[in-house]
Amino acid sequence: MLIVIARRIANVVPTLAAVIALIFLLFSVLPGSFISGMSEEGRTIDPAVMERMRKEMGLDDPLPTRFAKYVTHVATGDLGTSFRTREPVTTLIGPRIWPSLKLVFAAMTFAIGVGVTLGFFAALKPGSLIDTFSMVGAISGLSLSQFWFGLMLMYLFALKLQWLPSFGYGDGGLTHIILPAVALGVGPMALLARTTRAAVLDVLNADFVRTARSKGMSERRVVTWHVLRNALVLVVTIVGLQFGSLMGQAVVVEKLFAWPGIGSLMVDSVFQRDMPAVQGCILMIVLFFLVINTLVDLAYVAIDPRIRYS
Amino acid sequence: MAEPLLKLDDLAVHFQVGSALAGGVKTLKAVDGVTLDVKAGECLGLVGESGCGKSTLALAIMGLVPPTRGRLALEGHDIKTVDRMATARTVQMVFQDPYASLNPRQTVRRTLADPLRIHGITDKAEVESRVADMMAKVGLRAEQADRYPHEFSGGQRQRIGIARALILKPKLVICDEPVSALDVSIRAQIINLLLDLKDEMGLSYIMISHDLGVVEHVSDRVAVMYLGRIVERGSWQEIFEDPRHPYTRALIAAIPDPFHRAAVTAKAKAKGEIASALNPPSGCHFHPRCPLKADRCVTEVPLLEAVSEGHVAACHFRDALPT
Amino acid sequence: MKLKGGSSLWIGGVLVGIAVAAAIAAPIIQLTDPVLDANLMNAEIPPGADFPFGTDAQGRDIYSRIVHGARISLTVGIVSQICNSLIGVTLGLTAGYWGGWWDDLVSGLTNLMLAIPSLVFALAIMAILGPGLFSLVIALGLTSWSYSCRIARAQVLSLKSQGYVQAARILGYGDLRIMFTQVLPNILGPLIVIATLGMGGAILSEAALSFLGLGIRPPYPSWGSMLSEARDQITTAPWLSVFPGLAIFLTVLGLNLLGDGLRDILDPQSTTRRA
Amino acid sequence: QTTPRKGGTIRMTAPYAASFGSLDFHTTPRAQDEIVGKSLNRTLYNFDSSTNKLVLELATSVTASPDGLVHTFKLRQDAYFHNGRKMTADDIIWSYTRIMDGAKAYPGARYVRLIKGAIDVEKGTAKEISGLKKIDDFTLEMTITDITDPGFYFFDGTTAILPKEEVEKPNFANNPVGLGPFKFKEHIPGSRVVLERFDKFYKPGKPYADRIVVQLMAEAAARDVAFRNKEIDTSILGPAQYVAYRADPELSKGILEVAEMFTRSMRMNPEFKPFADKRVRQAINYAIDTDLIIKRLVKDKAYRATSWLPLSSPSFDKAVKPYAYDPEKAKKLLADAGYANGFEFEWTTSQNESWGLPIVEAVIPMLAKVGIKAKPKLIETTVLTDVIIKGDFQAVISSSLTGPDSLAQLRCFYSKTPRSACNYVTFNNPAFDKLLDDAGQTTDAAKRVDLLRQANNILYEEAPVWFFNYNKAVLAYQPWIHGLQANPTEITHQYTEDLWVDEKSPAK
Amino acid sequence: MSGPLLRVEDLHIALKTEAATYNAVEKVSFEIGRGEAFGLVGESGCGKSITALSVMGLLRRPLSLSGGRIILDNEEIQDASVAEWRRLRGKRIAMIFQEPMTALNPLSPVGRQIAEMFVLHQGANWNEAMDRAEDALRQVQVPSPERRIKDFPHQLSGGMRQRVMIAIALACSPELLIADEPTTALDVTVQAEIIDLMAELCAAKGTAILMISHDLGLVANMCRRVAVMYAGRIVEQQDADAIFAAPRHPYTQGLINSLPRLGERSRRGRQRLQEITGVVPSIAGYPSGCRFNPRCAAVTDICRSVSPEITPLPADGLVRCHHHG
Ligand SMILES: Nc1ncnc2c1ncn2[C@@H]1O[C@H](COP(=O)(O)OP(=O)(O)OP(=O)(O)O)[C@@H](O)[C@H]1O
Ligand SMILES: Nc1ncnc2c1ncn2[C@@H]1O[C@H](COP(=O)(O)OP(=O)(O)OP(=O)(O)O)[C@@H](O)[C@H]1O
Ligand SMILES: [Mg+2]
Ligand SMILES: [Mg+2]
Repeated sequence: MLIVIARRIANVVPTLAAVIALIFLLFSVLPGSFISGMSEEGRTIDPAVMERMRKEMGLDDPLPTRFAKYVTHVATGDLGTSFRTREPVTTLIGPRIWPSLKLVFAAMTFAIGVGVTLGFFAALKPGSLIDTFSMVGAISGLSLSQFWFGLMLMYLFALKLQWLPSFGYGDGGLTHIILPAVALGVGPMALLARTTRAAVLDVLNADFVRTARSKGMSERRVVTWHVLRNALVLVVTIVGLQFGSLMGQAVVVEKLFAWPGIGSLMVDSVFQRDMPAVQGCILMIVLFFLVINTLVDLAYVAIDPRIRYS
Repeated sequence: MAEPLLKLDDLAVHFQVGSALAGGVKTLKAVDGVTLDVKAGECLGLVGESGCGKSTLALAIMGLVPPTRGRLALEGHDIKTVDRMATARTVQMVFQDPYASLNPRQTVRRTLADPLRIHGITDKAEVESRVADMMAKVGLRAEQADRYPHEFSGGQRQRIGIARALILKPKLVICDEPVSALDVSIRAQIINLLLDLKDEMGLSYIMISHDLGVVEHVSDRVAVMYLGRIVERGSWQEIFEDPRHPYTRALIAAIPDPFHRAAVTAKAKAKGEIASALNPPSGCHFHPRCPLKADRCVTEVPLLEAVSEGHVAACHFRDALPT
Repeated sequence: MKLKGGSSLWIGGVLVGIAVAAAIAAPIIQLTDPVLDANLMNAEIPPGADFPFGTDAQGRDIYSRIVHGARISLTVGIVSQICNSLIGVTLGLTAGYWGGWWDDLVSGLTNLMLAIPSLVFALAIMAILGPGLFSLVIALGLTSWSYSCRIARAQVLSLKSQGYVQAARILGYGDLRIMFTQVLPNILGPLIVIATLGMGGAILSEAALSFLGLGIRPPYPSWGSMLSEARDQITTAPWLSVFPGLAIFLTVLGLNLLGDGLRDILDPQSTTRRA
Repeated sequence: QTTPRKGGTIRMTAPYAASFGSLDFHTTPRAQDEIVGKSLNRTLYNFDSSTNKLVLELATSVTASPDGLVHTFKLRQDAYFHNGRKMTADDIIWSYTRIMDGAKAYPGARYVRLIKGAIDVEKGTAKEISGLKKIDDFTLEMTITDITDPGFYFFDGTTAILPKEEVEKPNFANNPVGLGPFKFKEHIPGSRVVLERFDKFYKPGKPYADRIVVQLMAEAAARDVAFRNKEIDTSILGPAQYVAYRADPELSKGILEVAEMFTRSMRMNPEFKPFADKRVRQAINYAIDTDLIIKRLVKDKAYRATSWLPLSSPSFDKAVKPYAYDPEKAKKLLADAGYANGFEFEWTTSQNESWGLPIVEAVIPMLAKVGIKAKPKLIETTVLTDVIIKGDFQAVISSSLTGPDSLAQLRCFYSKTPRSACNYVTFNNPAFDKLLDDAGQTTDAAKRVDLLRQANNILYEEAPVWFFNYNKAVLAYQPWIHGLQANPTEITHQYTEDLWVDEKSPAK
Repeated sequence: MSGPLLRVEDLHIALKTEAATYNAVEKVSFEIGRGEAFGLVGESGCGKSITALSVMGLLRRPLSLSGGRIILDNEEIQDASVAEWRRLRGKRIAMIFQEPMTALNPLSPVGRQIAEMFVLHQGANWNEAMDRAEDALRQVQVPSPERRIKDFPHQLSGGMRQRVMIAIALACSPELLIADEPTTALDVTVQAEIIDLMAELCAAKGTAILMISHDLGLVANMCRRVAVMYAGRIVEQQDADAIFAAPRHPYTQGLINSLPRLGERSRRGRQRLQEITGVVPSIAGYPSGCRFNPRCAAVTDICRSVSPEITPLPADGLVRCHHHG
């Protein structure tokens, strides 16, 4: 068990290092500097001031020097100083983590709750009405443009039905999170419905299910004792992958619903050329992905003895 | 005496399995010091149970897995010094699964003609005629040349596989369980075909099988493998009528015998299961299952020693087996 | 998903076929020029006889713009997926076949790509290259090859031990010849499926990037940019967004259905492999 | 109007980005941040929207020396920081000195540089600004380098007066303290800032509201839903929504419009040969049916631009009529200039809906009619400034701040102003230069206004740009909010002490 | 009680595809006495497994029972309700499958999978069921069963897994054990052990066996009577000794003579193997008349048109051939 954890963490480190290098290099060739981004509609900044700011931010150092600096800082948990606010990036990102996590977890809860249930029942009665219905729904869900769907939700549930607030973080309570979570979760939901259906069908056709039936078990017992857990093993991978990448996908939804998460910070920072902040955000998103994937791997270890003992 | 066609000297193939982080790397000795030779025109049978290293040995001969140690000589030349293409023209292989061994996206013609082209036969007419010849030899009709594998039955596919192995006119063909994946009623066709071709083209075979009946039927000499090692080797009569290794006896005893042929008694049956090649038993690998197990079997590795001229067995009691 | 018989293939094929036909025939079936025929006198006319899908704020015919948008959007989808497939297949094929350090490197790279959500990656690349068709294709074409790479690699690994690949080696085929004649044709099925599904994804990503303000360069429209521009007018001129929205939805739906249908034909065993 | 109600919550929106830059207002020049800044902070001067004049805010009176360079301020004695300390002249001096910290390059430096000796501090050759002298705690003497109204310089949010002891605390940006009518309560980055009434604010009886929430809402479509859903009290409107709101019988009652001091124009780079010819530039102004674009595309959410200075400028000349739509004349001018067959140019633009791509797309066919082929080149808004500063364009459409200091704005066409400063079209006209020189020398305000009017008319004639429009900023507001000001510098910048909500507001 | 334990009469199994409906199994009848071992032999795809499944009531779409009767202990069970089947399966009829690798739930310890039987059919609670599972494992000669019950299937070798399957099947001492190619996936030496073990246990418990295999030799060694299936039909049925000594159907003859048998070469020298020409027909391409006719050396016109009826042979034997000679 410990070995598995150690191995996973050992796997994460090089990926993370590569991400850091990649992101840094990408953004060091970004045209338009942060400072020019600071001037808006006619309020331009004095070129002399710009020069000085470039110096202060160390933008005039040669690339390798900057990279070395960046890496050593990141290694000590320092993500640099935001060009925009001149605060440490960590303080910039810090307050965004919790809302982001909340949104992602809410979306995933929705996706798993609805998707897995739908897929499961669809698989138990292949070809039935619920099967056709949920699978048509699933494939439509995969074909929706996220921001469009979010906007529609907003119009329907906030404006027309007046059931839910349309935007924002509110007091952090449930009502504000529902719409963005649904908008974000609909893609993974559709995917999970399909995966679950396929997985359950796979397992239902497996030999050991026939064995279970030949033991004289009722169909319900077969499903609850033998099918569920085995199907789960197949579904968990997809859950993990979806879960992990959700924070990145949240960019659009966060922007649309003015949700104070990492994604909206990232988009904002991209447009303002606040490179340290963008790098920090991407790093967080990647880290989240890796952490979730590691957790999924560990979940595997917990539910699948074949891995536990190998 | 002429050089044997193929000579293996202490050939070993070890695999590293596992990873350094997960439980450590282990060495799996799939083939562990095999010495063998195949003479021209001879059929060598290779028997042994699943996982004993038969296929690995075959792949090593074909150069598909690198040997860990030992020498492999083809017509007296170390195989490392022989050009890959020349080797291809000398040794070929027939695979077990006729379904997986043909490229589903290639017609028979292409499957047979491409090797010729690769080996420098560019004349269209010659390629055509050799393909047609070969197909006729393995009992396929000429008009079937432009079909795809899925249009053939298992037996026909195996014929294509044989044709592909023979198209370069090799001297030695390694047949890795050529009939075990076929329908029972088809097997005879393929076995007969292989024997006919052998005579016709003067081939040598290494016939790998765990069906003792087949091995007895086609082989001139037989080698028995257990956990990566050869435990007995001799002419087919010696092996089947006077087996001198308890494992060989166990193999024979395990064959259900509807005619109640009592050559080997039920007492010779082995107990328990084949050990894993990952941690084979000490001493004689067979000792935990052997009805004759004695103390020295646990500690002392029996060497392949002669029972009679050309018949060797690796058992401490090869000369004292009960009958 | 399993609609009765091959109907998912059918419906998908028809939907995609319509989009492709529209894209090809755009200059013929357009009613007005989608860019030059801006006439502010005709601005924001609802769908009707003169303008079947209505006109936009600049007075351009939405129908003609949708038809031309198909060109851009499908180009984005197709070209970016070709890039992805080329990268993914080349890396996956060679990594799986050769193994060793190259395999380790490619696997590392694949994990890396998987760890950075492709939208985030594309966003970064778009920010660097600036909006435009070319950068969009690059951004989407460089960022989501990890799936095809993984599949290609896994398939090669399983094919490598298949008799016919081994036979080819024994017969003296060179590595490249084996990869191209023995391996590649036999892994094409799942890869086509992935590319088809990926096309839908790319069209949606384009819309998302347009929404974030990093879309296509004018003057020719893409569906994503039309949709994203129209979002403010959803109450005043709903047709501005309904038609591009429908175009995206139906085309992506078609691609997804097509991919599913193809999977049933080309890749029958893999129900769960890619999701 | 009834008497303002005390209490309640005002819910404003910050529409320009999905986050605030910083709440240390010396560090951020963003209009977005200043929406909050206006409530939290105070500056020496204020812009009075009712008179379009700069008025004293933190001082009760100012006297200028005869040469117009030395100003003596009598400061308010009742202004308290939120930490309870009274503001004195030291705070102003400290704040301005901080802004001139050369190592930090604070954006407000461009204003403070007006004070004599400020540049020395910036360069690090002096520790104190020599032009700032504390006479006593509440008397401040300021020596400036140009003859101008210091009000133009010291009303900007980046020159806010901040308390030294708070700023020097490590976490000031997260616990900002100022002189404004509201004090800081909480900031959820990416979501909102909440402010609470400051009881010791110096204007009696003000502020009215208990609380102000500034919601971040960059997405116009979402803002629209939220506003209709009564979740926010104010929302800035784009052209499409402007139409919709005007057409709606209810919503149309709550629309505040103002001609902002922004001029939208297409700058023509004379380095691109055709644009060096005045006739070509005029022809372009004639060839475009600007009124039609404003009416149909911008939905009347703009005022037709005549010349450079905006409507609210005292130097705006009402007698001058904008270029008429006259393609024939345009063609003739082009022919005269030797471009009878037209020419092709690349038109750099951003995505912006009011002064970006959609406008370009509408203009393309109009120019095509006179034989000019425009090829749009879309770039990101962030890169736009870069491109303009570098002169890396043939033509570029953008929006420029053109007030409130008309002289300063016209300097952008002064031949000695380098391109990198703001003379982006490298305009060079001796007559214009002369008028500006004179205007800079005179202390007579009326005369200065007249000189600038003449200069502005030269720009009209020379047409260095296509004069498109002056922005009409539109703020939608809910019926229960009162006291909104039509601020032409930026409509979202409200002096919140004057705002109040009646009991119909759904906010608690 | 009198009568055979299991009687299958005129069994038909339909295979529905989108294109058509085929008879995967046709006119199959046989009887198994109490405690008797009965063998069913045939090549791949001839319908052995689905015949067995139909006796378990486990046919699933696209297969279905389309005719005939299955009588267990004088009771017709082919139309039994779901609940009745549940009481039959495992308790009175048990089954062992071919692939021990996949027939066990990979996520469940083997002990639990055995214990399930006691919980299901004997109302035991889990604790005592686990104890009995340990005993069951001991019975099938798994070494140190107390440790093994906690193992997962992947930790066991193929032979061990098949022993576990046997333990599961025999847990409730069923009257009939259906063994569908129980040793095909195993090595010969292991196969011999498993067969011995099965025969021994069944004899001890008085359980009848329906042994399915494609290895005629194996079945003949173990069973008293053997039926040979070809393309969905039983073509011959005889005592094990008789079928080897005097096979009556050309297909049976071919099967016996086409394969090299151990010791054959020693006795008679290398003989050319007798070939059965042609290929096994696919279910969609069953020929009319006698289904073996395209491959039969003794084919005549009648074989091509008329499906041969059963001809009884001595000692309960039967053959389905026009020229049984
Ligand atoms: N590439 C490999 N990596 C690791 N182990 C391998 C590899 N190939 C074979 N082995 C192991 O080597 C041993 C011998 O395998 P091999 O396939 O040669 O056996 P075999 O005698 O051909 O068995 P069978 O009768 O099942 O074909 C087995 O334990 C197998 O698991
Ligand atoms: N689930 C199924 N769907 C479609 N056809 C099936 C199914 N199960 C069996 N069949 C068909 O029914 C026929 C008989 O199959 P069955 O499994 O009984 O053969 P078998 O004699 O047991 O062969 P084997 O020796 O390979 O196990 C075959 O042609 C097979 O293709
Ligand atoms: Mg093998
Ligand atoms: Mg079967």
